[in-house]
Formats: sequence, structure tokens, C-alpha cells
Amino acid sequence: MLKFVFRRIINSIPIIILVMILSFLIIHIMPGDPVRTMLGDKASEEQIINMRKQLNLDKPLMKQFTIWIKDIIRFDFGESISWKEPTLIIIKERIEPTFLLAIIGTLLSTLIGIPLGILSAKQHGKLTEKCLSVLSLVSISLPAFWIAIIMIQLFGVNIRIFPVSGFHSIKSVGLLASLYELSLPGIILGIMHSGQIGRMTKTSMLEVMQQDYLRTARAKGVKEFYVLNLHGLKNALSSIVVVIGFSFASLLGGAIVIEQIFNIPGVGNLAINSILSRDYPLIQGILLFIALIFILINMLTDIICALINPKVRYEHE
Amino acid sequence: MCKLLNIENLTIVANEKNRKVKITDNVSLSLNSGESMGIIGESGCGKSITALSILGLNNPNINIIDGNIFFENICLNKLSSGNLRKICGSKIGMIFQEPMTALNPVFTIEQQLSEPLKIHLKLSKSAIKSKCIELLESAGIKNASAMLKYYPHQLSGGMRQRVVIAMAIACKPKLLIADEPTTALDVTIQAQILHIIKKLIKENNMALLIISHDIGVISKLSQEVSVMYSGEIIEQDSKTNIIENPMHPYSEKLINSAKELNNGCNHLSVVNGSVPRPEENIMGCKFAARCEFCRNICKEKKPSLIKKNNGNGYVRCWKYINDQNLY
Amino acid sequence: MDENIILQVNNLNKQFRSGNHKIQAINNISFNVKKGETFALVGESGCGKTTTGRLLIKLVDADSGEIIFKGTNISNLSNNKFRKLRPSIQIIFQDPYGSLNPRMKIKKLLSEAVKSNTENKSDINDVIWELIKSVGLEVSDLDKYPHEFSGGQRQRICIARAIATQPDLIICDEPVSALDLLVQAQILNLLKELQKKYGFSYIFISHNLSVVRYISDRVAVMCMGKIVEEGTTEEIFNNPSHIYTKLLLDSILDLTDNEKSEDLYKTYYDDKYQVAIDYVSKSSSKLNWISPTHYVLQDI
Amino acid sequence: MSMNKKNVNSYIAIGIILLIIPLILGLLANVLSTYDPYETDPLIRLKSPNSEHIMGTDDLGRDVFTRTLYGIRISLYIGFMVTFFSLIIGVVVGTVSAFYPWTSRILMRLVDGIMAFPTIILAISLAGILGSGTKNIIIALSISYFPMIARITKNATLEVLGMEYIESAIALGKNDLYIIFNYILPNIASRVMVQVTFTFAMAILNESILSFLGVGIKVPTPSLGGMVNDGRNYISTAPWIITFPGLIISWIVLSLNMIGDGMRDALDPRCKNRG
Repeated sequence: MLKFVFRRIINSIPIIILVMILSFLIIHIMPGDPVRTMLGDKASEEQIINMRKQLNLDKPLMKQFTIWIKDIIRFDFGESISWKEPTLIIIKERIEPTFLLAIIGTLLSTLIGIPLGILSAKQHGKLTEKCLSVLSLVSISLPAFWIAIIMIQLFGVNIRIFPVSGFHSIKSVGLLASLYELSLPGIILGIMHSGQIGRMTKTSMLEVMQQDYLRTARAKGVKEFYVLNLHGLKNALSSIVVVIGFSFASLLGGAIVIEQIFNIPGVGNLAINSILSRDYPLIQGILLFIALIFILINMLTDIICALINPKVRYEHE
Repeated sequence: MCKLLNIENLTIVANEKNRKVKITDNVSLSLNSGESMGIIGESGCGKSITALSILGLNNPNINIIDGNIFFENICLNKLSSGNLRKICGSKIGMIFQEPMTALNPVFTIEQQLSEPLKIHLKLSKSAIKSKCIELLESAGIKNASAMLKYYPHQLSGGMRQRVVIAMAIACKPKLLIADEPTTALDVTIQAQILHIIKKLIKENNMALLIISHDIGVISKLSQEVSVMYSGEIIEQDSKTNIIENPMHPYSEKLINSAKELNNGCNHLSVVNGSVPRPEENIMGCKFAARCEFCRNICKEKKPSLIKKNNGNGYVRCWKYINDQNLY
Repeated sequence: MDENIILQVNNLNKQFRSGNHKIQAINNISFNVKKGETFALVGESGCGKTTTGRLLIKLVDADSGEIIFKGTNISNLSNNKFRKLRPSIQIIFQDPYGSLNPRMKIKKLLSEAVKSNTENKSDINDVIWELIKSVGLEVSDLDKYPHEFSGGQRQRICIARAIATQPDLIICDEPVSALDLLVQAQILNLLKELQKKYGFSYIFISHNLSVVRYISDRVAVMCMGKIVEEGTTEEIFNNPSHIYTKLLLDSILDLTDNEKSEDLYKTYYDDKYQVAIDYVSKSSSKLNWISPTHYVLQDI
Repeated sequence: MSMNKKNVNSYIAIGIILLIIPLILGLLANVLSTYDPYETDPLIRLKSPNSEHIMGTDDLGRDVFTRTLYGIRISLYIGFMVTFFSLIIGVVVGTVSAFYPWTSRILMRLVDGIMAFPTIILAISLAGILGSGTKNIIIALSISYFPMIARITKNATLEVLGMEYIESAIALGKNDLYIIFNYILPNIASRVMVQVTFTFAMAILNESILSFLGVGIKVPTPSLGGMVNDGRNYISTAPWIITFPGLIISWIVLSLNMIGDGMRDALDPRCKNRG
């Protein structure tokens, strides 16, 4: 198992390097001069030259790249122009609500998605399954921003049961109050992501339900409940874990729209603000940070999968 | 004396799209305790489905529409699923065709092997472990205690099939059903597995129902043989009679080509055509289109299974039905 | 070199890697195939017989060794150069469901095969009609898709495709293993009949000794990537000399159940199998010739 | 491949019927409405739906129905172009890297690298950096979505390459191009098409998100996402401004997802007959 973890870490090194390259290049693909766009038309020639120097844009591309890589290795993701602060520090301040929101969303969607997925696999072809599958389709088809606005109107303005805006850290108001502030966005995210998890659960359960080993289990006299939920689910679990991991990672990367609408000062909110204010070093830093989180979560889900399914472990060795 | 297993007029249909397709038609079999019976037939003749229907293991779209399956005078197909489960694995054990997929990849051999012991025998933990080792050893596995910690993918096909066998006999069932137990295995392994099954049924005085497409396998393990063709039993007799003197033209061809291949010959006798598809509606004998003795009556009316003149066997062919039996 | 020899294989080797393990799939094998004969490679799963077949038509490249086909060493030929020779060596696979493109009608499947032989000048429709009839199917079947046929019929289509290029050698990789016994007999007879008519050679790969005995002229027994014994069919079946060949032959299930074989069974296979495997893994590459056509791999 | 199950067929059928309605609305936008989507009229600000303006008017007095029609048109156009480019790039990258394993080291690594970014973040960043506008949205979304198609194409191609019929074609001496066009593409087409349908749906959804966040289609141009953003502040007084565009986005995305789901179920080996 340790061997597997080690290999998995080694395997993700090239992708990490690639992500560094891509997030470095992203600023260079933009048409025109990034500095000029950043500072606007009114900027003086001197300001532009200074900024260029500050961002190392006056140096040759390869030199810029090595500086970029060296900085990252020292955990320096660059410095924001508008905030005049290192990117990582800004992100650090923003990570708490995003992290909480991701946990609420993932937890809810898993709790809703997995049982409903198993149910619709069991009821395959029956009315229950058809209703559930339409529901899950609807849940992945609705635009989050639209639903969020309507929900705020319904539950925050018309019936005031949920707070609709802002977030205060656990330190300042306590865990429960913080969670309460995130309840409505959390529920929306949970329901929307539950569709995806439910669909994956159903698909992989249906696949597992065709397998011979379930028949063997039945022939041994194992109760139907255990046939499905022990023999079946443990096999289906690895692909479900992948989806859960994926949805957790994308929430950590920032539920951009939801954070924007609910005015939650999280990573997604930061990302969109940095884009709107054309703070390119900050965009670069955030992109890299989110991609690294993504890779890390992927790695963790793979390791969890290997723990569940010994076959995965051996295939890699 | 009551029969151990008695299948009466079993008719099974599969629900496909908007129609129903008959898989087996009026299949009757019976087996006394300690006896062995083989069902031989080509792929798709309904032999496996018959065997799986005994324990109710068929897919939900395959249903018994007529007939009954009695095991020790209990009608299995009318039993509640809870009561049927008590028989599965304890009184009837089953060995499957594909050892590669029959074991659950995410559980160790010990976890899987101990399940029937836990469910039916309610043994203590320590007793289960020693019983597991004993079972694996009786299935011809030498380093049994080390094997317990393994996962299925770490074993070869032959080894996995031994584990499946050990699982099937864990509670010393009265009846063992083996559905093509060696088809997926190499010839040398096949010989080992057949020997193990033979040894185990003798030691535990189990009855055996073996399903195979290979007359060689059937002849090694069973005393009685039923030949199935396109969902029907067309001949049923002792093994010796079937092998030495097959009466139905199909069994004759089947046995002969097996003999020809085994003994080495210069030209194989050939039966043209192929098995009719289950959805084809055939009025007369299912084999008529491929039969060299085919007469008009064969195509028009289905022959019934009649007792052979010499001995206890049955055959379903107009050749042996006297004209007076046609009213 | 013997005029009659159409394929000569010398010291062929192939190693596969899976992770850190190296598996010697093919271990220094040599054999030849004569014009118009059927040469069988027989052995259990994993013995390397299928890999050998794939090496011969360069679906996989060999690590070392020579494959001389009609006087040309094809083992070091580039893929582009070999492409022109490909139609002369055809292959028939085990699984009749996976070996026909499900998106093509039979007509297209056959015509693309006929077209690969550029020397063929006659009208393509005539050729296809003749082909489909020669494998026992109807002309009306040409407009169907593969899924409309049974396993046996599909194998006939595969055969028609293989002979369409007028090959000199056809590799049959377990062509009847997936078929029912009576259909097996049909296909085996068809293969024999076509060989008589067109005079090509077969390399017949199978695990089924009875089938091999019926169809082949010469047999090579493979185990763990080595040829452990080679000889004419009579020699192999009447005078098996290698312990592994004997074991294989003993494993054939005869239809008589004599009780005296029971004792033989008891420990026979478990032990014998291990002995045979050990024997093969230790044996040298030296050949022990029993007759001009019959040899076994010698012990160290 | 035949569509086997009855409900599978009905999924695709319902999806197509549902899709036809916005398709017609979008294509015939200028026929169905005589209003100018840009024309502002302070006198008729925030009018609720009535016989003249069946979906009401927005805060600048523009006809919501007309703007919705033009929004549909541009959404479908962007969705289609993104799908088209992702399909072409994805299929080429996927087949080439499956067929020539050495290219996979470069091509698939690139794909993996892009896929390490969450699609929505990547799309927003690209759109933000490239600047708003239809063309840039298409580029940003195509870059974000082709990797998924490439990956699926590659996996499907590898699966097909493992089939014996490919080997039989090689044995016939067919060249790579012949095999790709006659053997691989027909056999992977259905699987790729499923992903293409989902891509279409996601492209439309994400275009609306981009426009909503203000990095998508430029402001006066009508877009469904942008209209929701415009109507946000008037939700209590003029809910129709955001209701209709939001409904239409859900409608289009749902119908595309239904088609994709139906196609996937139809291809699923589980639904096939035995034997």
C-alpha cells in the first residue's frame, strides 16, 4: 500500500510541472500587452515600465519562466497588484468559507446521492427510477446562479428562514453561526451535486449488479440486503468515490457563482474579482493553487479507491 | 421414497422487449440422494437456466411460467425468498462456470468462504477459521492457511475454482449443482477439478447435477444423462446407454462427433444448419430441419417424451413412436 | 533450402514486461511450415501459442529471431514494406463476435479483403459471390450485418475474408473453440475442404488436442514459451515422448469411465503437473531427435 | 446499434422535441418578434407581461421576449461552435494519441494538464484574460471542453484497437488512414456523440455563467446569462426579467442532457439482448 501511495505521488509530478507551465503561459496568450490592459489607457509610460519590471515581463520568456518556477518552489505564488500582498496570504484568508462550503455541499450531496442512486439501481426500469432519473437530470441542468437568486428571494426575503449574504469566520462568530450563514448556499450546492453523485452511483451499481459474484453470494444464502449493500456497494464504491472527490475538488476550487451571489468572501469570489479587476499575477496564483488542490484531491481519491479495492492496488504495482 | 430433487414440467420464458421467448419447455428431471445426473446440450439450449432456476438465481426478466421444482418435497419456486435463502448454500451448493468472475474481487478468500459457515452453521470465529482451512484442503489446496488472506485476483483460474467448490460444499449440502465447472479451464486443470468434485461427492454422499456441453465431462461425473436441445429434453437415460447406444438422432450425432474427434478419424460426420433460435416458432420436432430421418410428421407435430423399449430411458422422437400411438 | 518450405522460423524470442516483471512469452522457438500442410501449435493458455501467431504476422514485433516467409526475412522488414506482403498471410481468430467490424455489411467486409490483393483482376462481384458460396453461405447474406449471424456463420465469414486475398498461409487461432461441437465439425471440415481446393498452409493454434489430431499433419507442443516436442500427428499421439505431452494426452477425457483410472487421478495431476512444469522450466535448448521428424526438448 | 429499450427511445424523442422549440425560437428570432432587442424606452420600464410585451420589459424598457429570443440564438450559436471545435480537436487528438502511442506522451499530457483545472475556473480565467466577446468565449470554452472529448475518444479508440477486427484489417494490409476512417471512427462514433451532446449542454450552461458573471458576452448584446444578471436587482418588483431567460437555459440544457442520457442508455451493453 505504501508502495502504491509512493508511486501515485511520483506519477503526479509531471502533471504538477505541466500545471505550472500552463498557469505561467496563460498570461502570455492574451492578445496585446497585459500591462497596458491592466493599467488602463491613462497609465503613463513610466508606470508601464515600472510594472513591467515588477512582473519581470521585461526579461526573456525562459528567464521569466525559471523565476516563476523558483518562486513557486519557495511557495511564493506571486504578488497581487491591487492588494499589494502575496497571493498565498490572500488565498489563506479566503479559504475558510470555501472549505466549509465544500464540506457542507459534498456531505449533503453524498447523503442524498448515494441512497437515491442505489434505490434507482434497484428499481431499474420501474416508475421510481424514471422519476429519480428525471430529477437528477433536472438537477444537473439548472443554472446554479438562477436557482440561487430565486432561492434567496424565496427563503431569504419572502420567508426569512435563511441568511442570504455574507460570511463571518468561525473565530469571530463561532462554528454554528458560520455554518448557519452557509446553510442556504450549502443546501443548493448539495442538491445540485447530488444529481451527479446519484447518477454515478446508479450506473456503477447497475454494472455491479450484473456481476457473477453477486449470484455466488446469493447461492451461498446471503441476504439480499447484504448482497447489494455489502458485496455490491463495496465494488461500486471506488467509482463513486471518484465522483465525490471530483465534486469536492471543484467546490474547493470555488463555487464561483454561488460565492458571488451569496457574497461569501471565498476563493471563487476572489477568483472572479481578480479577473474582473485584471489582476493578472493574482489570477495566475489562484489558478495554480486551485489546480494543485485539484491534483491533490485526485491523488487522495485514488488512494482511497486503492484502499477499497485491492485490485486497483495491484494493477499499479 | 421421495426424490431429492424433482423438476416437473418446467417451462421458463424470458421477457424480451415486447415479447416472451420460451427458454425451456416442459423439462422434467429427478434425482435421488447420492445420485448424479448430467445435462448436456449446446450453448443456448436452456441447460444453465434450468440449473439456475432451482435456486432462483436467474435474472429477473426470466420467469418460470409453468411447472414446479421440488427439493425434499418442498416446492422451491413457490418458497418465499427468505426460506429459499435458508436452503441456498446449506442444502444445495452451486459451482459456477467462470471462476474469474464468480468471486468478489474486494473480499479476501477467508471473508467469502466464511459467509456460508456464518449464515447457516452459525459457527464461532475460531471454528470458522479452522473449518475454512479444512474446506480449502479438501478442495486440493495445499497452503490453505496462507491462501485465506489472499484476494481472488492473486489466484489462478484453477485455484479460484477450488475456492468456489470449497464454498459450495461448506455446509455439506445434499445436492451440488455444477454449471459448466471446467469450461473456462485448461485441460490439465480440468482433470484436477473433475477429480476433486468426484472425490467430494463421494465423501459427503452428495447428489450432483452437472451441466456441461462436453460429453467427456458428463461421462466422468454422472450416472444419468439428460440431453437437451433447444429448450427440451430429447433423451434421458443412463450414461452407458447414452454413450453406447444413443437413440435420438441428435444425441447420436453429438456422441458420434465426440467419439470421432477423440479417437482420431479422417472425416467428421457433419450435421448441417444450426440450432433454431428460441424465438422461432417450431410446430414439430425442433431437430427436424437438421435430421436425416425427418419425415412429414416430424415437421408438423411435436413428439412426446416416450419410454424406451429397452430399459428405463426416455426419448423424444417420432422414429420410436409406433403408429398406434398416434391414435 | 527446401522448395516446399513456405515459412521458416528460427530462434524466435519475445519478452513482455508487466511492471517490473519480465515474462519470456516466447523462448527460442524454431519450426517450419510446408506448402499445403497443417502445422499445429498446441498448448494450454499462456503457453505462448497465440503470441507466436501474432509475431508471425507482425502484429507484435519479435525481440530476436528470424521469420522467413517464401524466402524473405520478414522479421526485420519495416511495416510499410511488409504491408505489401500481408495479404499472403491471413489470420482467423477465436472469437467470431469480435473479429468482424460490426459497422460493415458482409459485402463490404469481403470486398475490402478482395481488394487488398491487387493482382486480382477479375470482376469483384463475381469473386465475392464465389467466396460466399464456397464457405456455405447464401448470396442474399451479403447485405446483412455481422450481428445477424450465428457464431458458426460468422466464423465462415471470417474464413471467406481470409481466403479472399488468395493467401499462402492462414493462421487459425483457436478457430473453433468458441463453437458448439456440431458446428465445430462443420468448420473443421470446411477448413480441410478449402485447403484441398486452394492448397494453402495452415498454422493451427489450439488447446484442444482432439481437434488438433483431426486437422493437422504435424504438431508442436508448447509449454511456457518453448516447443517441448514436435513431430507428425501420428508420432505425437502414438509415441508422446515429453512428460508434458504425455500429461496433456492423459488429460483428454475419454467417454469410458473405467474405475481403474480413479487411482491414477488421485494424486496424478497435482503432482505430475508440477513435475512437468519444473521439467520444462529447467530444460536446455538442446533437441533430442527421435526420428527425422520428431524431437523432444532435452533435459539438462 | 439499435435503441433497444422503450424508455430509452422515449428519452431521446422527448429530448429532441424539447430541443426543437428553443431551436425554432432562436432561428426565427427576427421573424417572431418585431421589436429591436437593443431599443430602450424609459417610458415602459419594468412593465409586467401584457399583450404587447408577452414577457414584459426590463429596467431599460427593452422587450424581454425579444431579448430572450436573441439570447437563445447566441447561446445556441456559441454552444454549437464550441461543440464543433471541441469535437474536431478532441477526436483528432484522441485518435492520434491512441493510434500512435508516442504522441500520447505530449498530447495526452497536455490534455491532462488542462483537465487539472476545474473547467469553469479555466473557462472564466481564459474568457477574462482574452476579453469578453463571442469569439473569445468560443475559444475559452473550446479549450476547456476539448480535453474531455479527447480523453473519451482515446479510451474508445484504445478499446476498439483491442478488437480482433482491427487486427484482421491490419492483416489485410490496410493502411492506418483506411483503418481510422473505416474501422475506428464508425465504431467510436456513438460513444463520442454521447459526450458531444453533454458538451453542447455544458457549453450553453457555462456560456450563461460567463455572461452572468460579466466575462461573457458584452453588455448590450442580449444573452440569457446576462439578462439574469440584469434582472437580479429587480427580482421582487419584476421577476419576469430573470424568470424567462433562466427557464429557457434550463430547458435547453435539460433537453440536451436527456438526449445524451438516452443515447448513453441505448449504447449500454446492459440493455442489449443476451446472446
